[in-house]
Amino acid sequence: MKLIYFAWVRERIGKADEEIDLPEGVATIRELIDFLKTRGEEYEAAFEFPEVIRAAIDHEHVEHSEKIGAAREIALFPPMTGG
Amino acid sequence: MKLIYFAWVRERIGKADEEIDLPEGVATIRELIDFLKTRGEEYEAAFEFPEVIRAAIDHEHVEHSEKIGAAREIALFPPMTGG
Amino acid sequence: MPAAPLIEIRVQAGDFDVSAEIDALTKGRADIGGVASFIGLCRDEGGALSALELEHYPGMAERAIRAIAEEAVARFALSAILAVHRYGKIAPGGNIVLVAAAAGHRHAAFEGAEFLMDYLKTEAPFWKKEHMADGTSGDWVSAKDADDSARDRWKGRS
Amino acid sequence: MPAAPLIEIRVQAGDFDVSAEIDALTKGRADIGGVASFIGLCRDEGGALSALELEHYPGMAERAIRAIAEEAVARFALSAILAVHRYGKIAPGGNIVLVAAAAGHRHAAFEGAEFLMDYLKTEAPFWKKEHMADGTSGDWVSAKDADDSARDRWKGRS
Repeated sequence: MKLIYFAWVRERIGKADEEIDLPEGVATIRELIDFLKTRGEEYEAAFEFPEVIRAAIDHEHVEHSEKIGAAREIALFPPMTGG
Repeated sequence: MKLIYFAWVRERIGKADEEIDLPEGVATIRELIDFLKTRGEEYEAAFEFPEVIRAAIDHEHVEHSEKIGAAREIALFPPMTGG
Repeated sequence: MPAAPLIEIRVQAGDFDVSAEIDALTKGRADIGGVASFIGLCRDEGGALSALELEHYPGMAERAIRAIAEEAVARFALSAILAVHRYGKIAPGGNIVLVAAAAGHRHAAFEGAEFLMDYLKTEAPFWKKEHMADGTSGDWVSAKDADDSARDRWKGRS
Repeated sequence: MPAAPLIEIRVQAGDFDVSAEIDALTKGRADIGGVASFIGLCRDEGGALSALELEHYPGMAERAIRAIAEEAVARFALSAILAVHRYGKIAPGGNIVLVAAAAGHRHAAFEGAEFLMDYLKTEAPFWKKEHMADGTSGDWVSAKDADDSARDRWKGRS
């Protein structure tokens, strides 16, 4: 599965995207973020305040409670500031 | 004093402007309109419903109760429909 | 110190170029976050109209719009405001009026532009006459209660 | 029968021409009475900024804006709607975004454009990073509660 990061989430993790294999028991966005935080301090820094992180599955906004299911691409990013 | 008319007020009266001498006793816009109505059927047609007529003295909107005073130019016209 | 607000009001027969007008509003300034604008166009009313003819009161028309624009600038703390209103015969699809309001933030810009349009429609001395597609002379457009209501919703608001 | 609503959404690095974009919205139609538009510009924040850098999520950005635009068209019965959002480095005074909404009457056009801006700011995947005039790397712009409030005022309204 492809993970893609933007803005300061991307900067803190130090990469724009990566392929990962989801471990057993990671079924939702919330569980995905909790799992990523175990992968090192750059991830801890990016997801220090998980409640502000926004997520999209295959280009659609989703809540943290959303099931990942057969997602192809999951994006994690800060609140948007366009316009 | 110069009177100037617009839109269907102008069309009904049949002229765009005219010079008039105000008779004694015509002190406000309301009295001016009443006076003009005595000047012929074209004026009667233009001012059939005086309450819809808008007025300006020297380019400033005024109420019918406004005193004419030393006005240089009085305009009478229908409600505006620009924009 | 911010520059003094720019107020640009014109009444003209000719058409206007939207990009050029808006560029002139913001030119040389970097404190403007947004420009809201509105273009009023001539509709053909389902094919019934061949043109609208705009009559205006020269002198008063510009003065009345300027007074509304000055109130909008003060009320919404605008950086710049523009109104260009055409007169004469305008074919369906043609431009009638352009207003634009520039401000630090978008909500003030939107409010400024809508305020200016609402007052302009009811307080500026312009009148529209319809010319019909079948060659007959049409009526003068009637003032709409909805336009008075649109203007009056600004009253009593800070 | 009125033409189907035109929905034009673009995400691009290059600048846009406001007149050309709006002309394309109304071209060949005579049922549009007004076009309301908004241009978002890069401010220099009192001289502190040398540029804003806009990051976006390719693919999702256009898709998210299109979804908002489609809702605006349905909600306000718009004839046409346009959004052009830039990405990359933009200098103070430069254009960031253009939205425009065309309708039979002006109030729907204004509401359509403001609705699109309010949702675009909070729902479209763009992020702004500041580059400082003194050469230092600036911060990512924080999302504003005011922008969430601006979006939320449309909820529950018909």
